[in-house]
Amino acid sequence: MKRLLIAAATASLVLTGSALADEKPDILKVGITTFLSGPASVFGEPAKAGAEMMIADINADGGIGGVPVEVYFVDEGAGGEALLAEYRRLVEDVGVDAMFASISSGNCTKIGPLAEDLKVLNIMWDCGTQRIFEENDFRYSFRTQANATPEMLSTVLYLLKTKPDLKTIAVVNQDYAWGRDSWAIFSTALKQLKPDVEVVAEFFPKFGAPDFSTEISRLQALRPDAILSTSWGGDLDTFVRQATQRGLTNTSTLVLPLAESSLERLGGALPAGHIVGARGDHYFLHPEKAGDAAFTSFVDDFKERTGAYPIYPVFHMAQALSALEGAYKKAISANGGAWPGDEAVIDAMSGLTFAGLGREVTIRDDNQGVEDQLLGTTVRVDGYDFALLDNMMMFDGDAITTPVGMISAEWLETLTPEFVDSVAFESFSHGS
Amino acid sequence: MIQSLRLLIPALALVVVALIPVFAPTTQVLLTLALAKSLAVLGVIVLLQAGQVSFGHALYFAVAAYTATFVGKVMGGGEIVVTLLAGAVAAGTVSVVVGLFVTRYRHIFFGMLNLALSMIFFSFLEKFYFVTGGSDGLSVARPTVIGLSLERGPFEAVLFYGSLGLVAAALFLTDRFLHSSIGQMMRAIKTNEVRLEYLGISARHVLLIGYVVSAVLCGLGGALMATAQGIVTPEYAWWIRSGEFVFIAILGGAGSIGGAVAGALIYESVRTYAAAFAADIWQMVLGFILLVIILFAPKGIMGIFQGLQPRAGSSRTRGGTKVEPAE
Amino acid sequence: MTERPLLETRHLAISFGGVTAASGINISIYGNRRLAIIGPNGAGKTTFLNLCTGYLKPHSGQIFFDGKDVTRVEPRLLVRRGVARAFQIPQLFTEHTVMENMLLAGAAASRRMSPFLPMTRIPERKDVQHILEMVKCEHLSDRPVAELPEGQRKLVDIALALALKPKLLFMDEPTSGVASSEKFEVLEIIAGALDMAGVTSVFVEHDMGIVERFADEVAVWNRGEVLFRGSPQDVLAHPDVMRDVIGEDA
Amino acid sequence: MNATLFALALFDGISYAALVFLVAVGLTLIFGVLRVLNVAHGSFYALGAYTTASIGSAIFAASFAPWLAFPLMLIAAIGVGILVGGPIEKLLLSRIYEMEDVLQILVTFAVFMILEDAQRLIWGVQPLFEATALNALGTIEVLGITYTVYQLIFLPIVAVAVLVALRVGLRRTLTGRLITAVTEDREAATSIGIDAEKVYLITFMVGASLAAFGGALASATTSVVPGMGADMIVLSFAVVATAGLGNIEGAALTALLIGLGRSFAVYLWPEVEVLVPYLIMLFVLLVRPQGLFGMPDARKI
Repeated sequence: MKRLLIAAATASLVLTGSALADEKPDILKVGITTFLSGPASVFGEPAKAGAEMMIADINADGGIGGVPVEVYFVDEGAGGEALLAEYRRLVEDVGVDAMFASISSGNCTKIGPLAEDLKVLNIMWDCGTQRIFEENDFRYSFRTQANATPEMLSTVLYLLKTKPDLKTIAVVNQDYAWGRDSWAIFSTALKQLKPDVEVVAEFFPKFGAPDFSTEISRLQALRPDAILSTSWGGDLDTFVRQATQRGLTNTSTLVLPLAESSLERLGGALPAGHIVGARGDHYFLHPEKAGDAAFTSFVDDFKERTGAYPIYPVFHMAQALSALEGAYKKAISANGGAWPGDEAVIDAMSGLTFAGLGREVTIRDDNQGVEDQLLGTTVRVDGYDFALLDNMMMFDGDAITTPVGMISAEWLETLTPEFVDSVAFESFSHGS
Repeated sequence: MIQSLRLLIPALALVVVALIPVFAPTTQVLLTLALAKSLAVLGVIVLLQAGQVSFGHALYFAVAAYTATFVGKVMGGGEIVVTLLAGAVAAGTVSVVVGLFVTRYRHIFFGMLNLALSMIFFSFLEKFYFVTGGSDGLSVARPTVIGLSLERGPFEAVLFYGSLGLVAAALFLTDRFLHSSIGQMMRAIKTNEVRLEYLGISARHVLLIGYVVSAVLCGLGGALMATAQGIVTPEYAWWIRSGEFVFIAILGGAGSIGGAVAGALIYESVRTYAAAFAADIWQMVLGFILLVIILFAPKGIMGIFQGLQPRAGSSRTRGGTKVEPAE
Repeated sequence: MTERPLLETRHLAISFGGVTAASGINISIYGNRRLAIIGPNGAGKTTFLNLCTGYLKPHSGQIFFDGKDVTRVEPRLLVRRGVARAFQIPQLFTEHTVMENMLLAGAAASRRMSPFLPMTRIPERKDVQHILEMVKCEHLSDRPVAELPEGQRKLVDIALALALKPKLLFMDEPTSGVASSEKFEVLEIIAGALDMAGVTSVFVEHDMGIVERFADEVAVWNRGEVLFRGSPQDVLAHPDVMRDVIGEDA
Repeated sequence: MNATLFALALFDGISYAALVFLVAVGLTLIFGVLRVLNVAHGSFYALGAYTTASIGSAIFAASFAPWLAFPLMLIAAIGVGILVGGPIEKLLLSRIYEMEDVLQILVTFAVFMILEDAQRLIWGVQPLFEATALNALGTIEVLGITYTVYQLIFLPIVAVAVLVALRVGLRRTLTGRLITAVTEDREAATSIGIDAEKVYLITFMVGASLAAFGGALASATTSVVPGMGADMIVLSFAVVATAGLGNIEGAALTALLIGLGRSFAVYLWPEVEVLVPYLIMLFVLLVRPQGLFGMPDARKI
């Protein structure tokens, strides 16, 4: 019953005689790159813990297609050379059947071409840069979650739906590719959807900055209606806490697309009334999963094991594992029940629909996953010593993802203010 | 006769390295990366002869890596001979300008000014992300090799043996340089700069020459690393990478140019396997190795190696190049 | 028609934190002679050498070498014009052998340096070998200088200066640190080498016996000034000198 | 930029400078006496922050009085200095004083690498945050902007107090005089019977405590995260080199310079903010090679 990774069984045609049965291996080996050191280990460690729990469950049920899964973790924090060298070693020496790489978009960019060279199934399980599949045509890499474009676009939509009178906005993002890219997408979309909003300040303090006092003073003087920050981890925590300590949260609405991963840590520091996103429909109190025993028991087990509720990297990991399982099932069934060849598994990934711990995700033709986006506004609720989400909206992934073959920047330019009302979404409130 | 004997052991060692991938094919890329790094370490060792340590040589590593990348982009893929050369020339050019400034300084100040400059470049690479790709860096297209477009397999083989050849040539030329009058004057800067001035020689000028040589070596290493890795990131200029070069120099044996290669090979192996098998504590493992080397074998791996052969050791320390603990 | 001095100072003055180390020194040094500088400790003898060799810059006054103004010229440029220097504490390259020290000087003197020609094979090798023979140190060629006794280090220090083929050599106490039984022997060698090389020299010395025997001329320093100048005999017979210098030194 | 903004930039700069000074001063003190540039200094900063935050979280969760946060910082800092700094000096650094400076720096680099992983093993990777001290002091409104009393008033006062205490301590107390003597002339001090080993140990522990104290104070305003020490080292190096190695008052002035430079950059040209410390360092060293207050050392020949 604790099986969690239920791959949506997709009906598939049995192509008789077209595939050769490979010998069934004793173990299915999976390599996972994740941050175990450095600031991004706030994502990497929970994801690793989640992977271990979920794989134990898979193996308890006999493994994938009857083959138990063995996992190898690689530290992305060890730097580029070590990561690539280790990636190769796992593929060439250890002979892993699939790789999950990675958290960092930079590492995904590095690994994409390498996976093509090594001809190994590469699931980009957490990285968000929209460029990957817009600028490359990969056969072996797939992304089992959304990318930056739908994540930012849904944030703009939520902001405009909840604050239709928005006049001014400022941004405080980390100074690295994600901070810059996400602002580029956000500001492009905002300009198209509500052209009269004025950007009053753009701050890009360096990654890992310990102090935002000066930026906060400046923002207090400017008093923008909303302040966007796509920061995460310690940087986000520091910014939010300093903003709250100095009363900035009383005068401006914070828009924090990644703050789902910081809610519990922030505790009382994040007051009610601010916008929080989750890079997908990831939330330990997912409004559609309240009665789902598998979901709630996983959340409880995870909390018990790690001391914290699962955050979006854990959910992303669940999606990656679910996709892997789904692809093998699909390929096995396409192969008449016999163990499939490596290429057959790759073929099975295309068009695959699967679900991790949220709604279903579908892999498109360009290997990009289409995932719905959940955002909400913080609310203080008895029984939790940290902020929860209320006034949630779940946006339909198809409508907000850049169409296959288009570049995000160009697609966003085609949007008009009418788009805000045309996008399908569902609303949920806390406890509903 | 002595000269040829002196070259015999390094030559044998290179042959051994050349044979490793034949027996363990998957080590090839790791070895290529280690060889690229060893060029940068060689650069650091050149400066160490003058008693100066730069905690910012990653600057030249990064300058060359990015230059090679941009030249490759402009050429639409590029030719490896051209991109490597462009990287080395860029590193050399920047080092002349920077060198004119930093050669006024010695010891801690020298080290820290280099550190500051490399950090400025690091911040620059992160800031100007529309040009440099920010912290995600830029991917490097696979260049042609003397006009030939190669598949991954042959390209990696060519790159490995090419790097080996490049390292062999660099070792030979650096050895000649260090034994030349200018090279020996570098060591004179370390022991008595006042006297050098009273011989009518500008210590700054000598140090500048050594600085440029070391930057070019670092640059070659950086351009090679970018090509082998297929990506450049600002991390190429990060201060911890400069520290790593110095670390490897000491690990290998700062006095001996062969130590650059020995150190880089061992360091890369330890680092890679530590990251794989002790993912939580690989930094700690490296830290302990460094402590053990400094406290118990300050002449590094080459020192240990020479210690095992007293005869060869004593004949080499004389005209050669070694760093002793200060008296 | 008077002979033009090789080196001439005019009103040379410097002070350190209120202590005057040179207060308007006027002195002319003529070619092919050995001038000894004597005086009590703190009289400014070494300061004078430091000024003449560019290590210190005077606060006022001028220095002329070979008729040209060389005030404030850097040591290494003065060296190239022909002013060399030996030191009270020998300044050697302690990680090199005697021969390598000399080769460095030889390479420096010619300033033609190939980055790939081993230093051991530079054409100046013969010249520096000859100079080592002049200071009777040829048998020490392969010894690391760090191992040598002080007397021999002094000789190598002077040999380094001579390898530059200077016109004028300043020596700061060439026999200090040398056992008194060997002082005459060491200075004998130095004097012989200087004569052979035809180098004019100025040396600071405390030992009156040595001054008497090796100096052509003596200048007496006191409180940053030239108190008296003359032949060794005249100087040693001078009552003020006896009181201020010898009295203290004896 | 009007007068109000100028004043705001000034306030922000001063409070940032206070923290930078507290960290840098320990580095410069250690360098002045031991002549070792301590790369592990950033680790002490991080250890101070981690210790304070983790103990703080535990005791305030158990409803101890908030004012305890202040003595806690001091105790944590001194504890780190003595329990971590002490053994490092005694077991490692004391064996390398005769080595080249390259090797000395590398030893501290190795310690830095080890401590980085040690922090992760002990405290994990999740950011810690403990702001009881800051919340206890409340906020103050200046020119329409809300500041925390902790950052605007308390930190600068602590920085000035540390500066004064160091000055007085070094000049008036016996230990201070011994430290000064060793700083000025190591050989002479040893020759008149000063126990240099003990002076080194004490200085290192004081320096490490200062770094840890900086971390402890910072922990109330910022997330305590893995890798927080690495950035602090580079910044402290810049301060110390600009000031002149070993110069305490210089470190204070340079910290102020860098703090103000940084906050004015945020107001006027945010893109160059990260470069400010390095640009100040380069500019100063171009004009004064030995740093603002450093003494050029001439070799006796």
